[in-house]
Amino acid sequence: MHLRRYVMGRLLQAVPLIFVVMTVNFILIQSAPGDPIHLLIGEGSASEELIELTRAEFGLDKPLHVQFVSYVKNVLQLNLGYSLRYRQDVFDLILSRIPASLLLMGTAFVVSSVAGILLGLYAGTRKDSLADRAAVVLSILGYSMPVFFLGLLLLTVFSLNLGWFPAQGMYNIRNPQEGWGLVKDVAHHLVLPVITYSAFQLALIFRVTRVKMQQVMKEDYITTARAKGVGEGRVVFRHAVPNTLLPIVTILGLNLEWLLAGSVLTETVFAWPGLGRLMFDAVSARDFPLLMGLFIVISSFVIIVNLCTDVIYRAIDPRVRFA
Amino acid sequence: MDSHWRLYFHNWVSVLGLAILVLLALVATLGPALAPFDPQDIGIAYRALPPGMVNWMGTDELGRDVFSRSISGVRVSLLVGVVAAAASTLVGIVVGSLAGYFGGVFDHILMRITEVFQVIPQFFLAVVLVALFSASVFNIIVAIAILTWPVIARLTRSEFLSLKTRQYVDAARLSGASDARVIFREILPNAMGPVIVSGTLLVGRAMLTEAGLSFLGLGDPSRVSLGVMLYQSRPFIQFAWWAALFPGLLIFLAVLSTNLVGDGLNDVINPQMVEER
Amino acid sequence: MDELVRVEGLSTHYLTGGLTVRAVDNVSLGIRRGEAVALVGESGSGKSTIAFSMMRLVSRPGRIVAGRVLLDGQDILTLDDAQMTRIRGGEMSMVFQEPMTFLNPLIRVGEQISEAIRIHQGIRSAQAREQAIDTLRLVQLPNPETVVDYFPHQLSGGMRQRILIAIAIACRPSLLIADEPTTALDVTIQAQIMQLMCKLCNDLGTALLLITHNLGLVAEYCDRVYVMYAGQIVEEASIFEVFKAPQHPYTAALLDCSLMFDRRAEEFRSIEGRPPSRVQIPSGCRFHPRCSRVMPECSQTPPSMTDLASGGRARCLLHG
Amino acid sequence: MTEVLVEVEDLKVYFPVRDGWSTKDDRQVKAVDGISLALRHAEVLAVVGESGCGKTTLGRTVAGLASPTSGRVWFRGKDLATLSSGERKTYRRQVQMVFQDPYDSMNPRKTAFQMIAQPLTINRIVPKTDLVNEVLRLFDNVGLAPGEAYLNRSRHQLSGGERQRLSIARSMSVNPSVIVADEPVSALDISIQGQILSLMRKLQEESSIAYLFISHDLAVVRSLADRVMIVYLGQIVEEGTTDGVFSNPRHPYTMALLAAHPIPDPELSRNRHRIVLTGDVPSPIDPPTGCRFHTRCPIARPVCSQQIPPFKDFRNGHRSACHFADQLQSMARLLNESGPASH
Repeated sequence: MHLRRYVMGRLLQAVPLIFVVMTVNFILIQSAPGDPIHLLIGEGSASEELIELTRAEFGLDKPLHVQFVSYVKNVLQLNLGYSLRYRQDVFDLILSRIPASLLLMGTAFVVSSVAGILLGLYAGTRKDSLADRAAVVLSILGYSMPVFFLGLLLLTVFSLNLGWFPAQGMYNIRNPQEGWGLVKDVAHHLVLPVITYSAFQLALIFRVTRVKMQQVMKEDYITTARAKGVGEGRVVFRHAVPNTLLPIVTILGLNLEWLLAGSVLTETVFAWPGLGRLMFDAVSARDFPLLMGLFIVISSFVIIVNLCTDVIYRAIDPRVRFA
Repeated sequence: MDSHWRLYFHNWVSVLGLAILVLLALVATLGPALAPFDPQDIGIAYRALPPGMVNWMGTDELGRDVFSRSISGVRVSLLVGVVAAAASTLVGIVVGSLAGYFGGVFDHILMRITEVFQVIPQFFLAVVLVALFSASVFNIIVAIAILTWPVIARLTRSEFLSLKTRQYVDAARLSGASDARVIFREILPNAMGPVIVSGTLLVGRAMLTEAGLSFLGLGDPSRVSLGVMLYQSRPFIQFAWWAALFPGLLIFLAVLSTNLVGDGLNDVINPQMVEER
Repeated sequence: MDELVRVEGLSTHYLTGGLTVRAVDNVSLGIRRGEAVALVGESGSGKSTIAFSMMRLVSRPGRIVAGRVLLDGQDILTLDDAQMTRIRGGEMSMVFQEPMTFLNPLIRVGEQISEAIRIHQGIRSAQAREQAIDTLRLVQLPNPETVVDYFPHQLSGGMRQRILIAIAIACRPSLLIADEPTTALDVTIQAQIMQLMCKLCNDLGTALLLITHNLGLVAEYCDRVYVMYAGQIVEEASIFEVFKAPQHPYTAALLDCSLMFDRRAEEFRSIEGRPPSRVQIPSGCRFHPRCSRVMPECSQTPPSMTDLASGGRARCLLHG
Repeated sequence: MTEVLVEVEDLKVYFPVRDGWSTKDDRQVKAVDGISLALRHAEVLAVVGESGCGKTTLGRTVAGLASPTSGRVWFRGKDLATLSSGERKTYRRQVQMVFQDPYDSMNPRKTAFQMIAQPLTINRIVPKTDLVNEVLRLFDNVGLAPGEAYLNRSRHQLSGGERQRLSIARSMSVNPSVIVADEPVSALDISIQGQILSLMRKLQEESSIAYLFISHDLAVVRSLADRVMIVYLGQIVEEGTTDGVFSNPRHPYTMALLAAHPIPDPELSRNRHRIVLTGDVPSPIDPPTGCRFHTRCPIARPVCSQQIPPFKDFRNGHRSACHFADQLQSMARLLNESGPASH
């Protein structure tokens, strides 16, 4: 089957992309104003000893191409430097924050995709109805709304004033829970960030699904289905929905970028202990090793997810599968 | 084109968007003349005053007039949005046209570059760029433009790829038209529609990106932008919510208006229902 | 006379941008059991709209505004949606112009055929699959056991058109409407498809309504013909009559335009002027601005369909 | 013998296969695969074939819109590949094209005047002051009268026939000696086709233009062309005078085309013998070996799949690439109880 060959080909393509990201990172470090050593160990009161150690480790006293090789070696060994603010290895630090981010992103992704697709399918079959128009207006409001502003609004109203939801963090630190209690506590903390974070995605997925559904319902094969006596319900679910959802897979993959940008801003507003908040801290503290490390990890993540959506798309579209 | 505009004004939502955008643009250009106070004037005695007759939008935690600051903020936000989108659209059109028209090696290189830009998370690259190279309005604009031009380039390229096989393009070649003439007179005018729509939507995205950067503390500290205002007033949101509310609303309005205009243009330029024939 | 379908006073209009396009305007026609009838007209004459109206598949902004479509004496325009779905694909079915776009790209062709069988005969999937294979054999596709699991893009244009025909005839309908079924195909494939379709209709006793602009196909495959111009039927006749002695000036002019390849035409004929705009319809006889036998009263009096001595009918003031 | 304007020798035009996602694909679509032809002064040469046979690519190559993969194109004895850029410009003027879709061949943003004025200004055919008059003269020449009414119309304000007249006016504006007409009437209603065909014949007689007339419509070809080339999968299978090929076809593919072509006459069409070809046209990416037609040929023999049939010559330059070209009549009757349409 062609699919296996394709996956292998795509995997091979991902390698140079990750390499390009590393190169971009290296060029940025080199071309930024100031001594590159500060980008690796941060500005501030690093000891002379540490500076010299890092300089030697990254080969900063050597010519550029040698530096590049040693930089790549370091990155490949997951040696991303040392965060001065957290006094911790950058990679370990990033690793420790991934679960929180995945929890928030995953929940928001599921919520916004499911709701957005269902609403889009519904509105797409009822073009120009009242419900359709209302949903369209809401969606344009939704994707014009800055994530952090929505977050602040929700935070102020539902947390600071009404006190329905906690304002900060992922769980109650003062009164730690265990087992089922912890799950409930985390879920409680999750509500506002997820709403904030999903709004934009939902609006976008809704729009795309609705337009695609409208297009599909006008396709000739829908006429064929009706002409052979297929009832309207089955026309929609058997003939239209699969053709609508197929391209949505790709769109979901391509929007990962926005999903990630949203995560930084949401996590910042709600002090969610994930990668986004970590990035905010890195920026605030000018913790460049952490910042650059985050950039590499997140970029690689995007490359891999893009690869997966691509492969999934190939696997489910018979036009490509049997090409 | 006349009928196009009539079509545009048919849709009251698009008209509303255009009205808001024009209003904001007016505020931005008239700027300081409208502001009752100096946006940077600190007054300890007037700290955190709620909206009232003197300070229409209240004052912030340092006693600065939120209304006057918002006017400057709109100016900076629109400036960033429009200039970044315009620069990126221009570069995108040039590169996309050349790649789509001539194809070959040039096209190949362009496609590889845009592929890289597609997988590098743009917002994060912007954060890194601005964090490394200091947060000035200029740097922010450059960062946004660098990150968004490939989108326009890809779009222009695909328009060119489909338009260059049109029979009227062949006919122009047979009439003796040079490559430049074919590009500028035959293809580009017909490719501009979707490109302009994307360019308009880019304005909103650029403003959102600028606000997002500012909110992370990467705004230009010497200029008052809406994002910077939001960032600064955030810690005090509990007792001076208006200092965050109004700039936030203005960002929302500005982005909303460009999105509405972009959508309206899209309906006019890509009419799926209206059969021309 | 065993009439299967009778269309009476059918009018279908499209409302676009505040304008009303009268695509089909008070059309009546009849089809007998098992016969092959042609509906001929140029682009924009409204012939496809008649087909879609008969199947009740007109979609917005189109609307059937008047008329009856009697199938075995029952007006199907008054049926509810559930009853109508039983008619579609069961009693009446349709073959379309563009074989690629009319097949669902994500569903195996076998299932697209067996779906119709399951819906109308209420049988189980495995059995329906067998019937789908039988139907594929009927439309003379090679290797039906393999093809049944193919997706549409794996087939050529001619094979796809056979699939569309298979879908349409799977439940042995009493009427098959074919809307320009071979326009997108090459002549050698066109001949295959037309012969197949006519053979099937013959074997199954299905009546055929062939909608086309190609007079050659009409001459070769049909028994009777309805000629359309600007949303109206202008002539109705048997095939041999119409080609020997057309009664309406439009029909005559149309025949005059067609070229034969067995001799060199010394001059090329055409009909002067341009086809009527679909919004502004000429007064009186709709054909009068282009008619070579126009009389003063033609621009005033709209002619009605008149019975002729030849057995046909024509809409022309020349015939009283 | 009249002057040969365009000569094509062993022309091959291949396109790479774009498969979307498989990065490397060395396969090629062999659109035109070894065609030679000579187009003489004031002659109408028709190229007939089904979709995908390469006839459009052939026309575009002659018009200079596609470049040959191999083989040569001469114009008035000069090899196109060796032309200087100035000479190439002159060639451009000499060979013009009329396209299939008159709607698509008009720039949606241009008026009829702009469309015709463009070649006139680029090639400096008339001084600026005479531009309008020249455009009006060309309008008149193609039957767009009164011309003034058409000057400012854009494509959606014109009927199909009017658009095609404009398209012809554009090609005539630079006084060409050759026009490649690619299915110029197949997008038009039959009530209009005759107008355009009459116009083309009139222009050809008045201005002694040679047409390379590309069509799938045998009836149109029969009436307009002096000579015919039948093309199958990028190669010529039969060529000759129109009379010769139509009355005495020497290739089973030509016979099948004639037999499949609908005749608007019930008596004739129901009584003729038929050859209904089985199967579809094979892919031009990987054409069959030997005679390319053997997979569908009703009289194919083992030799047909092994050896490429050479051309056999008959009278008046009539040639056919069939192993059995001279025994066709008897063989066809034997095998299929069917013969060519012979009325």
